[in-house]
Amino acid sequence: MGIDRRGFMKVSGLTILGIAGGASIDGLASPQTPRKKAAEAGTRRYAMVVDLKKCHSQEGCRDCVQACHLYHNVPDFDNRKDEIKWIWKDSFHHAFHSMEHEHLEESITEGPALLLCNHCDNPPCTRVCPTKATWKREEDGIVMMDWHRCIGCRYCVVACPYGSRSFNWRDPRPHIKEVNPDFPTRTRGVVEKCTFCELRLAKGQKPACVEACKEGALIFGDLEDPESEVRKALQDRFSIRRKPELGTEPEVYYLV
Amino acid sequence: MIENALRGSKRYWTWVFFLLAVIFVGFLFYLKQYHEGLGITGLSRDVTWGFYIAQLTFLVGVAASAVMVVLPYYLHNYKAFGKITILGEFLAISSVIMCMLFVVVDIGQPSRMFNLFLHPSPNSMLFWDTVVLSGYLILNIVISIVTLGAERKGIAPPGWIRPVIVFSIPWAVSIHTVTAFLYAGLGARPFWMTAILAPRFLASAFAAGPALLILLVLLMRKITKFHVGDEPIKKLTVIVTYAMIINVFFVLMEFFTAFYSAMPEHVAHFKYMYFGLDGNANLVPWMWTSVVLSIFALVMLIVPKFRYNFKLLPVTCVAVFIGLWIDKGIGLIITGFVPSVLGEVVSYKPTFPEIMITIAIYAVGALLVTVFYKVALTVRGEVTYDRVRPLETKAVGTK
Amino acid sequence: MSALFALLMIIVLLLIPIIGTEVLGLNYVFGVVIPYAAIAMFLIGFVYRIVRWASSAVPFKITTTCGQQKSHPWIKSSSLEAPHNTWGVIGRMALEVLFFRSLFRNTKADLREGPKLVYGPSKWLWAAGLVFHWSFLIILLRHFRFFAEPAPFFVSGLQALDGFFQIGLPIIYLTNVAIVAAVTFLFLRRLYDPKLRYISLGSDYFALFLILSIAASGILMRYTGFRADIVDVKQLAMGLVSFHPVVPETIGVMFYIHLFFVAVLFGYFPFSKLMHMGGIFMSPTRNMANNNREERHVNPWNYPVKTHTYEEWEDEFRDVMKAAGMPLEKEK
Amino acid sequence: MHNTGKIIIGLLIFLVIAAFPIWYAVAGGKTGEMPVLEKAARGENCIIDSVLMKETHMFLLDDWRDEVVREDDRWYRSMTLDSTIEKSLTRTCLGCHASKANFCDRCHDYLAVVPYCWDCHVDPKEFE
Amino acid sequence: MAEKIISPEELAGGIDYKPKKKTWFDPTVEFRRGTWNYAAPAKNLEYLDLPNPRKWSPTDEDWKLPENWKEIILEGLRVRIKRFRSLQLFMDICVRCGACADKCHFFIGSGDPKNMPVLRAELLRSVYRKDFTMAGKLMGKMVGARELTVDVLKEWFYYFYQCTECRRCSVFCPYGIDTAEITMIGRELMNLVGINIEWICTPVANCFRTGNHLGIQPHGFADSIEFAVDELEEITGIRVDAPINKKGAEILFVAPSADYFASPHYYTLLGYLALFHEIGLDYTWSAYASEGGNFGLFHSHEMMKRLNAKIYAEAKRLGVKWILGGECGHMWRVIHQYMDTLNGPADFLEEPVSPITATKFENARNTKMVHIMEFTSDLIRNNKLKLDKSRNDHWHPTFHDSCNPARAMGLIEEPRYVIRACCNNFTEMPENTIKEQTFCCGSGAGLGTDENLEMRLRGGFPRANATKFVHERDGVNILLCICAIDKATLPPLLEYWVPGVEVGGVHEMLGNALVMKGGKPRTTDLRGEPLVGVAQAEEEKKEQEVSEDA
Repeated sequence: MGIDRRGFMKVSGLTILGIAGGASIDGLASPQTPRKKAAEAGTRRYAMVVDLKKCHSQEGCRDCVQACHLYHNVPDFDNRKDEIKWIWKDSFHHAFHSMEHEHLEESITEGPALLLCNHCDNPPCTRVCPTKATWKREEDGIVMMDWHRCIGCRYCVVACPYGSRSFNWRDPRPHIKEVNPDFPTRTRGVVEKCTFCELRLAKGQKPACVEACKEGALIFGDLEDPESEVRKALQDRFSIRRKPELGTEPEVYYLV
Repeated sequence: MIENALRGSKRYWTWVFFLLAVIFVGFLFYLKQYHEGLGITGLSRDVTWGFYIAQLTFLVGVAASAVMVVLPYYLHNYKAFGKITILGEFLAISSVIMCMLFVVVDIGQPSRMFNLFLHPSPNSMLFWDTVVLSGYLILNIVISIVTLGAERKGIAPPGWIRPVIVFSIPWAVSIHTVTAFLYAGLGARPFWMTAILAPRFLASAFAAGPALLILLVLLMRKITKFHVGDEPIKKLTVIVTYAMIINVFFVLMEFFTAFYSAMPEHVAHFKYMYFGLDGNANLVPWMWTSVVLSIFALVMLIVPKFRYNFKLLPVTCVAVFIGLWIDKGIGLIITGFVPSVLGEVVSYKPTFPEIMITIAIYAVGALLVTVFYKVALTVRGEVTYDRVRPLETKAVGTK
Repeated sequence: MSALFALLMIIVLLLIPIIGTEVLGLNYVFGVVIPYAAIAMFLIGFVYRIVRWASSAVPFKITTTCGQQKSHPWIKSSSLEAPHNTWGVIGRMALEVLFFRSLFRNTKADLREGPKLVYGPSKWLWAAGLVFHWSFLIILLRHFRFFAEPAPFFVSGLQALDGFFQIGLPIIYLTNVAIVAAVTFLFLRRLYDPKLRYISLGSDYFALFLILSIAASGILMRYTGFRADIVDVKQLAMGLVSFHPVVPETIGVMFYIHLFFVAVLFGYFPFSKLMHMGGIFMSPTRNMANNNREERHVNPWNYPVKTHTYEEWEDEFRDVMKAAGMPLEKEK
Repeated sequence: MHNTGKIIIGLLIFLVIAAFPIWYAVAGGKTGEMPVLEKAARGENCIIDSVLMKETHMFLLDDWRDEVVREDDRWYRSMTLDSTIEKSLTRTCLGCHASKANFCDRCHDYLAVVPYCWDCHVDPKEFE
Repeated sequence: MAEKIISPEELAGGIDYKPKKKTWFDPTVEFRRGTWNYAAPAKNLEYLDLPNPRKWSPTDEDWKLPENWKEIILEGLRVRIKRFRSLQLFMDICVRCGACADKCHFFIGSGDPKNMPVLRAELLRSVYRKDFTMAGKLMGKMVGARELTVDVLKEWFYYFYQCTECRRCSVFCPYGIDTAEITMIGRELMNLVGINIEWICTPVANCFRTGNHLGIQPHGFADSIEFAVDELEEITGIRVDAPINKKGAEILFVAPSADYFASPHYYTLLGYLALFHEIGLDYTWSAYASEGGNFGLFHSHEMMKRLNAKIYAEAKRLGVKWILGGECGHMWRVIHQYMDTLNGPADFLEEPVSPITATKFENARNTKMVHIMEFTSDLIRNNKLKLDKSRNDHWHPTFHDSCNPARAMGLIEEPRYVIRACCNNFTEMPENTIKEQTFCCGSGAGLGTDENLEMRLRGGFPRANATKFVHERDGVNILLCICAIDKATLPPLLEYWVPGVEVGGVHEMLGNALVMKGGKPRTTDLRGEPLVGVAQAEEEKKEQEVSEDA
């Protein structure tokens, strides 16, 4: 006990009294992790590149969706109303519905587009959140969710121009087919969405969808790193982003 | 003063218990919603806000409209409103409380609602809306308790209350402006992306709120001894008239901008509202009812002969109120989500539990209005109670 | 002055468990002996006081009527304010005990120029009193999680309601905030209002400070680093209620402070104004029906008195009465 | 009039209520039983002193959740283990203490504590 | 008013609710003129067999107390603690929340902090603590304990005779602590050592001897009733019958003696006489039990019983079926809350039934005594009376609930019902000053003396102020009440605070409005004031005469 105990109690007590302050336990703070150090050296900007052609090569493939939903305990309600989606396939016209011109390359427009949170550089969803339950992580550009703090007002869902956010209309647990105990489920009444697998990233793994895609249609990486795969892919091919006119600067790119 | 609400006639108690019963039933449904989640409502991934938030929007307007009696009375010394300012303030208090209840029932994690204050986020309009609504509630509670209390004691209200009242006037405007900002700044929802959303909200509020106040005053003339007199009612009617004209004018401007520009994102919503989109026309009958009621009300209000006809006035006010309620309480919020951000048309219909919860909150409002008006009227009554006739015979009988 | 004296008393009381457990190591005394003694004082003292009150007679039915009596069937009688039978009395007492009916009626007199006297409602005392008492009760009931195994049914319900809002961790109970706010208000009121300051005795402040100290020590224990291991606490509590007292080693000093203050409160209770808890039920102006002319009330010590009888009276005035032609019992 | 009967009844009610814990204990018969916690499946020491852990784990977990979620600060240096561990309820805590039911719930049930951790976080045992 | 009193504005302007001293422990009292009552003369105490008769004055340094006065009082307190649970309880459970503070009319009118009910009780409580509680013995001042000294006794005298036992504080107290109980015991204790006031002991002695407070002998009483009958005949043209000591009558009627000796009570008496005649009531007055009022209530429980015994004794002697009581306040406190317990059971009487309407007065079935408001309101309800409201049109009445009927009986709506049936212009005073929250006249409980005038005017200030409010706003010109003390003491009070408002009884209004069979058309009310229509007609007539003369 001794010093250890007193130190902990004192600081912890202060923490609790200053609830809003969000102070941390400095006395017991862990040593800096390697990843944290890297973050301080220079910020990163994670991005995803979806190669639509490659994606279309396997018709009806849902590997990425399944991997993601399995990993994140995303429930399957099997009805449109209560549906929760982190990553999903939708028609090109829905995904890019301001692209009205008729005679685009059919292989692109007739196939589905893979949709997920865009992790915008200028996200409207975090701007509207009244509790800072969703915010953009400065160090790597991931738009985060704090499910402990979300009050379920759904303002972010309303503000997102891409339909990337889902709300837990009901208790998700009974609808999770196979639970991954490593990842929490959510509770009813909070909003959720793709987090670029930030937990996996922290462990040095790739996002689940990227790992699951056998076609290599999904490329993930740091845009700040000139050597990264994403940078190269974007340099080599022409890419589009969803609703660029809104100025949200999505970090999900589609190679056409 | 509040004791007066605990004494009343059989009719009063019947009404109170009826409302309590409605509230109780609604509360049971809310418990169900609390335990099962908002899934029991008609809301969905595509239409995330619906009936609850629409009522919030509408009622913020009713609350803000108290300024239409407070302002002429306190800033322009318009004495005829002296008797009804307190009624306007009480209506505002009840409306704000209803607004807050609608927010509470709409959020998924009500037990975390204090996060709004524990993690204040000035970048969020919802945060500001909470601030202005709470502030408005406190302002009106203080103002009405102090002024009515002074009236009951037969003394002048303390001097410090006047600046508070004056302060409440711009605050009233702010609550509806900030509520409009909830919607107006969202790139995702082109239907709401219009600079005149706040002015339009205010115009419709200043029509619907006073219309409701006229109805309440006329009702009290019928069932209580409280008689307001014709002049304030006429003046309120004029306010409704102008506000209604401006509101319709603003709506027409929206139509012009959408249809003349012919930008699909803007046109689609209006099409959905008034003509149906992709075979989905569930709002169409409502919206045309609103159009018909509004045109009818405009005619009735603009022609002076009809405007000051106290027999027709209730009908006109009902038309104004329902017309605007459909416009704001059904059309405005739902249409923002149809078509969705992905261009899909997904219909929304409130479910039975959702409607029952909504009715229960309206019943809370009705109960508050009843109780507050009972207190105000009894206090007024005390001041003139049992005064059968003015006394000419005063001098006689004293030696 | 008396407030300062009361504060001093509290500080002295605070030092006792600190020195007793930290310096002298008398954990058994503070964990077992004193609580037992306090509970014994409380129960015996409480019963003694009630019995003492009960041994005084209620010679007359002196109901204070605060509403219309029951007379004609066509006049609506006020069965709760001027109760006319036992049910009415029960209702009146329930309103009084549960909702502080009489305080709800409170007014404030205000003398203005003129001269003009005006009265306005004054609900602060009622509100603070009600909040304080209800919070105290709920907190007490919540504590049964320590005194009963398994925790009784009402504990989880109360905890869920009281801690409905997820604020802080451990979740902040609304009653914890409320009791501190209400007691603080009641204290400031005594200081601020000159009339109240004038009537307040040291014992009035002492009771408030004591309750505030109990609340404060409990709150410090729950929400800050002054933690006590509540498994140990329950072990101690269960040992006490099952008469097999054990004193776990690791209970912190804050717990002993809390427990000691509670013990002081319990021990002090029967000998102080706090007995109003039992007294209110026996108040003769409230707990009797206003049916005096309908039902006979017997005075147990009624004794004969010297009166001026008619005969004595007629004897004294017979002559003048005769002269005035008034009827007489005896002509001479 | 003394109303002795009513007062005695009132006093008895008071005493019965006041003695609730005693007769509840007698009726329930579970007075002295302390919760018995399942030993950790591995290791001798907890990540901090175990007595301190018992009293303050809720603060620790609360701090952890904010640090992990909001500050991306996931590693904890344990003095007692002299190693760095992950800040995780399910992986770290329930990594050693094999079962929520036989560990967490024992005390929590004993003291009627209902933490809302488990609304979202998953007890790995439940799904094996 | 013997001495010139300062103006109302000055008097009210000097009221400050902020206590001047820091604590109340110092018992010293300044006996300022106008704020205390004369001591009781020795002869009255002797007549009543009361202790320590002597000549003394409260302003004397030496009150000529018996040697062992302290033991007597403490022993008296000990006995009474056992006898009165109210006393025992009220000594113990006050938490000094202060809710009662500004409810007392004497505090409101004087600002003297010891007139706060809580402190008035503390005066006795401090002694109780010192001598009867462990805490008081040990902790002393800290728990508010004080030694009983002569100064404390003088302080008791001053403040227990500045309480009118109106029970208003009891309405607001969360535990129902009733200062009237404390004051009554305080006065009883002082009586034990011969400290009492003239205005209580003299009426008590008179009443004990002759049957009424003024000491008027039986033939004088008969004359007075006879005179009223004459006067009523002059106004109405009807000669009514007013039997006295009539054996075998159905009902014994008891009213406060002021009703037949004092004004404006007198008009109420005329009202009773007219009413009883009109409905043909078989009743009788009694010269022996001719006093409904009972100043024994203000003296001691024992004295109350000694005086009250006459009513049942006389009812028994006369062989009546039941008893009807007139308009009086404290008389009704005694009848409603004490009479049956003191001198009952009245098993020789029958359960009261109205001979006119056959209504059973179930709420009086044990005590067998009915309040005249219950009786008359029942008559009106059953349409047994023909009332011409317009005859009261020159009056604009408001109603002052007398403390005792309101707070010790709950008689609230009956008089209002009668007033509304008799008057067109009834107005209520503000709600915090009527019904159970009514304010005392400031002169009850034996304090209505001239030497105590300043204190009476202060104590009556809240009542007068409420009257002033409706006088100025609605033109109220008469304050109706159903209490003899009110009728005696409100006129000077109103003359001081609200000139232009008269005081009257409810049955006066009834007598005005009552349309009687036979007789002549009324031109005046019972006071001789011309009625509204008549006044106009007369003026017109005068004008005509003047013009004719010209």
